[in-house]
Amino acid sequence: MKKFERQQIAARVARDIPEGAYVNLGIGLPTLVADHLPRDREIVLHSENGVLGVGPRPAKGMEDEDLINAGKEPVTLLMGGAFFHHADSFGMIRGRHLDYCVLGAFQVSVAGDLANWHTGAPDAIPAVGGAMDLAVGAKNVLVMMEHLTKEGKSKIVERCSYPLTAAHCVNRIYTDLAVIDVKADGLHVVDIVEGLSFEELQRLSGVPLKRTSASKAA
Amino acid sequence: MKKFERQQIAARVARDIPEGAYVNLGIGLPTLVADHLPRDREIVLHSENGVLGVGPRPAKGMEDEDLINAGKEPVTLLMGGAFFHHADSFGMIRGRHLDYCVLGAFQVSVAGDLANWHTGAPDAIPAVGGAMDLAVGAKNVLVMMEHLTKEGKSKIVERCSYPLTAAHCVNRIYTDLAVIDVKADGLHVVDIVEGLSFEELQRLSGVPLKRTSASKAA
Amino acid sequence: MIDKFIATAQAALADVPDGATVMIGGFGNAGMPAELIDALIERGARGLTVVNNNAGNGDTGLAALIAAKCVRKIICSFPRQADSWHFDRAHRAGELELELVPQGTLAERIRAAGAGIGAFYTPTAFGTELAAGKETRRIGARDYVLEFPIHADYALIKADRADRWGNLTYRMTARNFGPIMAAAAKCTVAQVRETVPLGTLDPEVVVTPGIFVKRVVRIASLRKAA
Amino acid sequence: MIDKFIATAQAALADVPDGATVMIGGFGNAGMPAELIDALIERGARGLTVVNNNAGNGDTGLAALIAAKCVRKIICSFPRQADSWHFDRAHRAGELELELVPQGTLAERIRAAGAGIGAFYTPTAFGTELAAGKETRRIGARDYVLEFPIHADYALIKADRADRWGNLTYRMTARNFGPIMAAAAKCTVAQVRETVPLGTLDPEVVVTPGIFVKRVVRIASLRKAA
Repeated sequence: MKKFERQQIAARVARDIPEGAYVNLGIGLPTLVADHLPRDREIVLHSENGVLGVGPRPAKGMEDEDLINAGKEPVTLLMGGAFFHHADSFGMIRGRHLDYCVLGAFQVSVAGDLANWHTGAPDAIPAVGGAMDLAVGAKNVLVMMEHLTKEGKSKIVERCSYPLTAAHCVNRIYTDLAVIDVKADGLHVVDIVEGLSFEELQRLSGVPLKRTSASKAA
Repeated sequence: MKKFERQQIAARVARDIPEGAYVNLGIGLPTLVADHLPRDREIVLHSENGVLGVGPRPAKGMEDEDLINAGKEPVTLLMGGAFFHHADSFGMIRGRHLDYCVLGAFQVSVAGDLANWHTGAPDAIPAVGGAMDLAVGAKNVLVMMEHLTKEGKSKIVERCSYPLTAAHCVNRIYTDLAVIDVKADGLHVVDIVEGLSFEELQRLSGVPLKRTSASKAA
Repeated sequence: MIDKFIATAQAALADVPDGATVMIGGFGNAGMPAELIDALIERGARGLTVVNNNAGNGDTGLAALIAAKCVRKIICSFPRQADSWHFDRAHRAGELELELVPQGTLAERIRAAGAGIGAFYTPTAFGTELAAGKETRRIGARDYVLEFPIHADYALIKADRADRWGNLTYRMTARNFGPIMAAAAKCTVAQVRETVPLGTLDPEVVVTPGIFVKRVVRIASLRKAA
Repeated sequence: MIDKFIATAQAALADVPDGATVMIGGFGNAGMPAELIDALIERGARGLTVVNNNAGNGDTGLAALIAAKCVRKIICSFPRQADSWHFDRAHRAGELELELVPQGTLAERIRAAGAGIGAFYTPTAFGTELAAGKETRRIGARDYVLEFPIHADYALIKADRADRWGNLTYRMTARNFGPIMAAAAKCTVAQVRETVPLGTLDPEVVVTPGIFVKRVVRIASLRKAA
């Protein structure tokens, strides 16, 4: 078995985003998705600090400190983009106008609960940012994460042990081992990395998975 | 006694509005105030349909149907004006950013309750517009009205018999007979029309009035 | 390629079903999407709930929609006008339900729908008959009334310029309810004076970003004096 | 004549008292009113409650205000950053209270203050520890948390251009919290790159009307690359 690389996971997410979608890419791993969006599809990227139509990183020396994304990295603006203030930006999110958001995660539960903002460690200073708004607001919440922790434990869990970001919000999980849909009746495996059997994925995940007709090696 | 004319009442209101004030003039009688604002004071007029810096009526033939006030009359825009949408406009009102609004009234009670939107007649179709928002929102609510009904009854009353616009909202009343402040301890007469005694005003009003050191013939 | 331009008002409203909730922008003639309303009348959907500041005046626009017996209910702040005879007649005949809402509460309820707010407390109308039966709450030193969002199936608005992504600008006080209605409806249809190539509209100046707009129809109507 | 221009940042903040609630605009460096924060440090008011998206980073700006021991409490969404050491130290030492608010709820609470909303129900944070102890309510098919406005005594924001009435425009994503903070504070102080004669700003393009702004200071700072 050869696990999906980060760029492969990002490319797999990008494949699922259709023409015309309004999409927010969370800080960290999800930002990689931008590089894989097919050039023949117009997809409008939103950043919660008040911009639609986010374009690629500017060339060295062309950065402008007034044009950044939610990760505070310099970006550019595409033709057709627009600026607005923070309340309007989060109105868009909370008001269910975004078709997709892509978020990183510590854990996702079988019920689609998401934990991605706080380890819950007693001395940790928590920081939440826009994660809770995106998790409740986007029409489709896609999660990108490694399937297993460094200790080899599944990040897909019966119940999240970390503090929740939002309950029942995740629609699809993309990991280095599989693509899994979260549905009312449980977790449906869509793709499995080549060389990994459904049974082995089931064993590693430790929560019940369903094999669907669509389940196939990617 | 010679009652104040409508234009005199409007002029009297205008005298009380200081430089730099943000002001909304209600539909009807209050719109007359605009013509009396001293030219040497900069006062910014707001209209609830999304404009600050309302200027005078345009010259005949220069009207633009996209530039109107809340009374749907054509207006102009002063230098320094700005446009915004309806939620922002009423946010300004409700959020207590207007220094003054001037409203017409059917009745004002001794407690400062205002009735100005509905006669309560059983077959009347009511229409409220922005009156309730202005009455609760402006820092100072000024009322312009005739002192007496056509039947000679006082419009300043112990309790409003017409449906309320808002309770405890009126700060000052300008009538064709007097100028009266509404305070926690009752109604204080500021001005009386020439030739009318305090006692006669008291008799006509039918509610307790206080004579203040400032009470004087206008 | 994203292309929200549609050739005709009729095509843009061809799927409005009976019973839909339809927001209609405008305050007086400013921002009134006259040609879209005509197309809605032509479409002939019945039992509509209409959200507008007024309830129609004269014999055109919303008044004509009422006259055509398309409307079951109106949510508005100022129905009664000197020339609101179609509304007056239908309402008095019991054919047309009225929900009267203070103008600022109307605007905020529409805004709340677009912004995903479940309900909010406003000081407006507290202690009046328009708050009768509503939940109230004292917060700090003031009394408030609980109000709920107004969502719509369609919003019909009039803007000034649009690009093919549906970004909109408005013209003076024609802006009024347009931006908040655009965000509150599942399907927002904008009639515009002018369509422009993508990249023409200054991103600082776009008032309604295209995310809120599904369909754009250019109506090269003459601007009339008010 | 209305003239909101003030010569220096120091003069614009000379009356900030101990214990004031101060909103500070900006998201990263975009829209951060650096010179106003410096003037606030110089002013030396203590016991401040600061509202900002973050809790300072590096050794300048809000971090310097914390290092100067002016701040008693911070209301923000994202305090912990790689270089938020001044916040981290003061918070761990128990000198600095933290109210952690999801970013959209922070924005909406600020907006509610400016718009006179008494409280609102948001779906954000329902069922999480950030909603612990808060009132909740099921509305339709969703669960919501009740949230209250954040009012401020001062808002310190950075805009791009201003006229003497205090009308403001912003530059790209430097807009962020500026417009909503301007409306939520009793006294809003804007630092701007450029002041222009009245009538220069297109009325369609003014983002913050002067009604929300008390004082304007021109700071001809160089724009740094991010």
